Amino acid sequence: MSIWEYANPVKFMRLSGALLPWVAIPAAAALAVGLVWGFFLTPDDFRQGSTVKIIFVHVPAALMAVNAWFMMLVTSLIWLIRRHHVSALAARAAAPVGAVMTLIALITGAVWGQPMWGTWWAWDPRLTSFLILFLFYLGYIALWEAVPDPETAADLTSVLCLVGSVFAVLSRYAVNFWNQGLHQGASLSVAPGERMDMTYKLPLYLCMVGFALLFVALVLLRTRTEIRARRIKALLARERMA
Amino acid sequence: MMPDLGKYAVAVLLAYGASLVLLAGLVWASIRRGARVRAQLHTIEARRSAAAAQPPAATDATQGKGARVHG
Amino acid sequence: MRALLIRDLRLAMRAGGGFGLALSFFLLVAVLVPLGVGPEARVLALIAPGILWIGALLACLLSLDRIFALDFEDGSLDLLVTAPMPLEGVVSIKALAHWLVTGLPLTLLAPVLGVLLHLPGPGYGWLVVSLLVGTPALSVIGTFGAALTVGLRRGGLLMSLLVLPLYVPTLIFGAEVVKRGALGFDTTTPLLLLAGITLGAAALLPFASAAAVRINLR
Amino acid sequence: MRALLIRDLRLAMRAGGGFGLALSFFLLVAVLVPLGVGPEARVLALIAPGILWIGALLACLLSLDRIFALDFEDGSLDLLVTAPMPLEGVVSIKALAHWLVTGLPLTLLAPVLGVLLHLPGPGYGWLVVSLLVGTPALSVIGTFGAALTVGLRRGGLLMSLLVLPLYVPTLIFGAEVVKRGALGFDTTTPLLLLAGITLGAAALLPFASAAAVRINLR
Amino acid sequence: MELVVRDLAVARGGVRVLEGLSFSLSAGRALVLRGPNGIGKTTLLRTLAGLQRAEAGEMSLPPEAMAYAGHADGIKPTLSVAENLEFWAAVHGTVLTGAVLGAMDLAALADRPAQSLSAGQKRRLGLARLLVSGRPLWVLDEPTISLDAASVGLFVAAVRAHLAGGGAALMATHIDLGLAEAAVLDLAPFRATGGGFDGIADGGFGGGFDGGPAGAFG
Amino acid sequence: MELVVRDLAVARGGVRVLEGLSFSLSAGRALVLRGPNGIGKTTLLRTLAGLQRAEAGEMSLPPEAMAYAGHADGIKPTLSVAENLEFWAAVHGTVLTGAVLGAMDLAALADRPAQSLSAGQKRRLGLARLLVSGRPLWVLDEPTISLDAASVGLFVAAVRAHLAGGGAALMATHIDLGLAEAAVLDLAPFRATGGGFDGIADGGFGGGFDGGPAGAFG
Ligand code: HEM
Ligand SMILES: Nc1ncnc2c1ncn2[C@@H]1O[C@H](COP(=O)(O)OP(=O)(O)OP(=O)(O)O)[C@@H](O)[C@H]1O
Ligand SMILES: Nc1ncnc2c1ncn2[C@@H]1O[C@H](COP(=O)(O)OP(=O)(O)OP(=O)(O)O)[C@@H](O)[C@H]1O
Ligand SMILES: [Mg+2]
Ligand SMILES: [Mg+2]
Repeated sequence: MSIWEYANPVKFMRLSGALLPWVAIPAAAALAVGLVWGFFLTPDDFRQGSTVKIIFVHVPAALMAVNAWFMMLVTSLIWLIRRHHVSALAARAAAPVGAVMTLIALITGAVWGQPMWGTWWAWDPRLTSFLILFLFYLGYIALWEAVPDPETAADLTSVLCLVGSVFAVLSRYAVNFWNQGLHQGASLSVAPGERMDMTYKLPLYLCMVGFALLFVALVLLRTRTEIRARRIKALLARERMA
Repeated sequence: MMPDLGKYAVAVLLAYGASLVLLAGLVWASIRRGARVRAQLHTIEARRSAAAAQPPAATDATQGKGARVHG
Repeated sequence: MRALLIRDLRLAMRAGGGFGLALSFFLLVAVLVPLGVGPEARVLALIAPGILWIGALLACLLSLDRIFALDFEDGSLDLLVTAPMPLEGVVSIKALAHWLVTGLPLTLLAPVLGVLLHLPGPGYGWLVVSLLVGTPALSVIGTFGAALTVGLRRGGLLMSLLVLPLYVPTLIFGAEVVKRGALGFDTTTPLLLLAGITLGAAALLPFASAAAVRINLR
Repeated sequence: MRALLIRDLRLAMRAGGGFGLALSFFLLVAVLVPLGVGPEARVLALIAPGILWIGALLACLLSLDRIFALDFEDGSLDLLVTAPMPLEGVVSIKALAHWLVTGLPLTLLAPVLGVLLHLPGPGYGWLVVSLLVGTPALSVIGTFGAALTVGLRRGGLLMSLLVLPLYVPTLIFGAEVVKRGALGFDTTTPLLLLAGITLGAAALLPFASAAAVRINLR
Repeated sequence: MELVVRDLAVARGGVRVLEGLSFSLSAGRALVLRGPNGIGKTTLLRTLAGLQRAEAGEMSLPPEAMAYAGHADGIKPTLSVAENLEFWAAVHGTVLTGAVLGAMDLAALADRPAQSLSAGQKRRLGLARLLVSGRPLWVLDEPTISLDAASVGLFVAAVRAHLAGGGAALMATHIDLGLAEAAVLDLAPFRATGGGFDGIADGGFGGGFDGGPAGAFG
Repeated sequence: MELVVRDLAVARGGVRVLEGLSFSLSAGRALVLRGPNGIGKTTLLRTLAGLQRAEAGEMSLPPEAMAYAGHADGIKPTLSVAENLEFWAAVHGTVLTGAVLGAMDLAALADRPAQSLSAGQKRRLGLARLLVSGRPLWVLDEPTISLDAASVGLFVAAVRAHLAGGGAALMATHIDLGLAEAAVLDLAPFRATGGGFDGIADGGFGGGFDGGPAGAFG
């Protein structure tokens, strides 16, 4: 028995239905504990004050924004190579989730930027590349919506996802040309050169796990919906032919 | 209860508020569309099994019309 | 293949001036910006490299839907797909034809518009070089976007949405060349990167475009 | 007439998000300009009013070909002309539908893009007001341009060329309102002129558009 | 309801194609136009529908009496069959009834988007529009294109019902409809002889460019 | 040159329309497909032409043997009749001869821009493309639409000559061509019964979206 068994919609529906509560409940728990911990129980940073609490939504959202695109890339490839419909539908289901994650990262970043950098928005490389990522999400979703035939739509969006990934990386590199930017590196440190304290790290990790589980739960739920919508389409079409 | 957020209260609350609203909206939209699509699927499947259970009357009425043109 | 190139160029001419229209749009953008932004030479000189590149990019973009849409609507695309030519070749030729009627004339017109926008002296040469190196990438990438949206009625705006993010690296490097050139700095790195994008896109994207066309005709 | 409005809005929705696409293009212009011009906040703040208005204008412009072209191609326009409605009413309704799917959402999105371009604080209110007053003129004038080019295959670029000069006064006054507003100056005069253009265009241009449609169908 | 045509001449692309045409059509009657490809059937019908101007002669019919159906069907691909018809019903102030759908055997297709119809199904949808228009005079250009034998039968039955209800129908077709009661008008005798453009009917432009003796323009 | 189709199933819009279709066509023979509107003639022909994928079954024919002519003719309105044909001749590596123009009675129209042709003249131009393609297997979808009796005669003569020269032809049509030697295949028995999408042929996708019992999808 291979993993591709679950590319069969019926088997996927059975498995995902059983799995969903086991993902959704831990997701809710981790998010609730992590966010409450982060918001209520962490001390203010000596330099950033209470704004440091934003990190508990900002960083997990930013991570999931990138990971969601990566997942779409993988599922698109699976669709193109092995033509498993569930894979294409999972990519379609993940896109709006990824877009919202990107939006959360952008908004929390903007809100954070106002007190820290004195501006809502700066054309910093990392911020800019996130904005471009958001545009890729919009284009990807719009293409899915615009193509009536599901199989054609799956093919086209997969090709777009592939080509788009390459260009997203190129853009990330291109914006670095301006300057190194205001934004922190990926060192998990709040202030440069200073390891992040455990008081922040633990709730942050918890939030990351929560966001990741939430992402999985939402993708499962939405994939199930997409599969059912496809079935509705197929049944209606068959009914008409009778 | 509420922690003292100091002079950055607005920023922090705004960030958490916006994130929670967006997340809740996404979850709500996903669940609602899921429920709707599921209900729609159930009505269609019920209709189909009803039609399959008693073929004579129901299907002839619908198929007869199609057959006239296409025949 | 040569026949296809000639036909596409001829069609572009006959359809009320293929050359003229992209050029005019470029001109209009260059005219609208001082109108919207205001006439101070200092400000305009500052933004001239970026605006000129954006103008060229938008002019390219607006003419993309000519690449496949007409051929799709009148059934020629079906026939081209079944013709004895590799579809990758067909899309490459179409990208080339597009560049010849938009990118190339835009490049030649750009220095004139540079004057309107008070581009500093040393920038002119670099403007032409960067456009000459970069606009082929715009045509090739645009052809990919046009291929993705070929079956959709009036996919124009959707295509813009798909294509513009893909144009970002080309735009940044292209404008960077002009900016650095205008200030007398070294332009080697962005110019090499720009050339790299053009070559890479021209080598690889036709396969993606051909695949998209095939999918869309199904 | 109401049926026509509802149909046009519905068609815009179904065609892969009528609202979304004009908005996305607007967003893209606001993103591309900093990418081309460079990231300095000071420069961007200076050009923000003009760029935002130009972006709105181009987003309007790109969606103009949806107004008549599809109806022409599939023969609906022939039928609408022979239907029991005054053609002036038909073109007005089509302009209204166009504004509802482009101008109005653009106006609502504009403040967000103002953030991206570092628009100074007091400018936001004026940006919304000026777009609200000015974008109807863009739709009405654009409808006229679309009517002029209705029979031409892919008249898109030609239409841009015809329409952009007509957009110039609207652009100048609109951007002026925002510029003055952003600096805290008095905006009455340009705002009144902008309103005048909108009212005049909405009152008179439908007759010209209807005439142009009739001529083009012959 | 009577259509009277007297000494009509029609032109396409500046060339007169038919002239000296006179006929009349009264309520309850049908007239089939016949003639080889290119003789000018489409041109004549478009002229009668008011979509282009007559070169010379007179035609009289009550206002808003005519429903025209040309080569293109005016179908919106993204709307469903019922939505397409409901729109035209609303425009003409009627309502879409099940009888109309039944008459063209569209009941089973009512909820399908029009883009998923086959060629013949689309044509049936186009013909159903005539029924919802509620207009007495049908002007049809090759109405049975793409229809199979059964659908042609439906169409003929619809025409018969229309005539019985006091309507009239004028159609151009190359096939034999089996509509025995229809009169037939062969257009061959009215083919323009090339003497056009110099008649007195050509208001104010007597002489024309192809009239007068050789050398008159020398 | 032989076309062999074995147990073919074709789908449109994700719905299987024909299945279990087997036939073969060898050089010198013609096969006419018959069936009511919407049975799937167009879908079948597009599948055979390689424009869409077969759902199941096999088809074999020599590579590059097929010339397809669908509902749309692939005519460029701004090119002349001769230029249109010369392009397709160049693509297929042949040349346009007077005999081809004569066979479809286009000699007098050779220098006219294609946009000024009548519906039937356009169709003749579309059919002449088959002659310049030089390909042995013609796949034609309702080839005689808009043609008058004389032109249908020309077409039948062209098919006869093609068969005599070792070619073959597969056509879908609703009318009687008077081509007595052609075999007729009625598609009605092959109408899909709705069992599609759950066969093993759908590579690795057993189960399908419309297969399985109610409730299989929770
Ligand atoms: C709107 C704009 C912003 C975007 C799109 C953005 C994006 C990101 C991304 C993608 C990460 C993940 C980095 C990684 O782990 O590799 C990140 C991390 C982070 N961001 Fe932002 N950011 C924005 C604004 C801000 C602002 C204004 C601040 C604070 C002043 C900030 C502070 C941080 C911190 C502290 C991290 C964690 C860095 C680490 O991993 O050590 N961000 N941001
Ligand atoms: N610009 C032009 N110059 C010269 N002749 C033209 C021009 N435009 C159209 N014509 C001719 O006018 C004639 C009338 O065309 P029309 O479409 O009315 O014919 P039709 O009777 O409808 O033919 P069909 O049966 O093929 O549809 C045709 O012979 C056409 O070639
Ligand atoms: N998206 C879809 N969903 C359901 N059915 C569809 C869809 N698209 C097409 N069909 C149906 O597929 C069938 C095949 O259409 P096709 O165009 O092949 O028919 P055809 O035999 O060529 O008919 P005609 O003689 O009218 O041209 C039609 O019944 C059509 O309604
Ligand atoms: Mg005609
Ligand atoms: Mg067909």
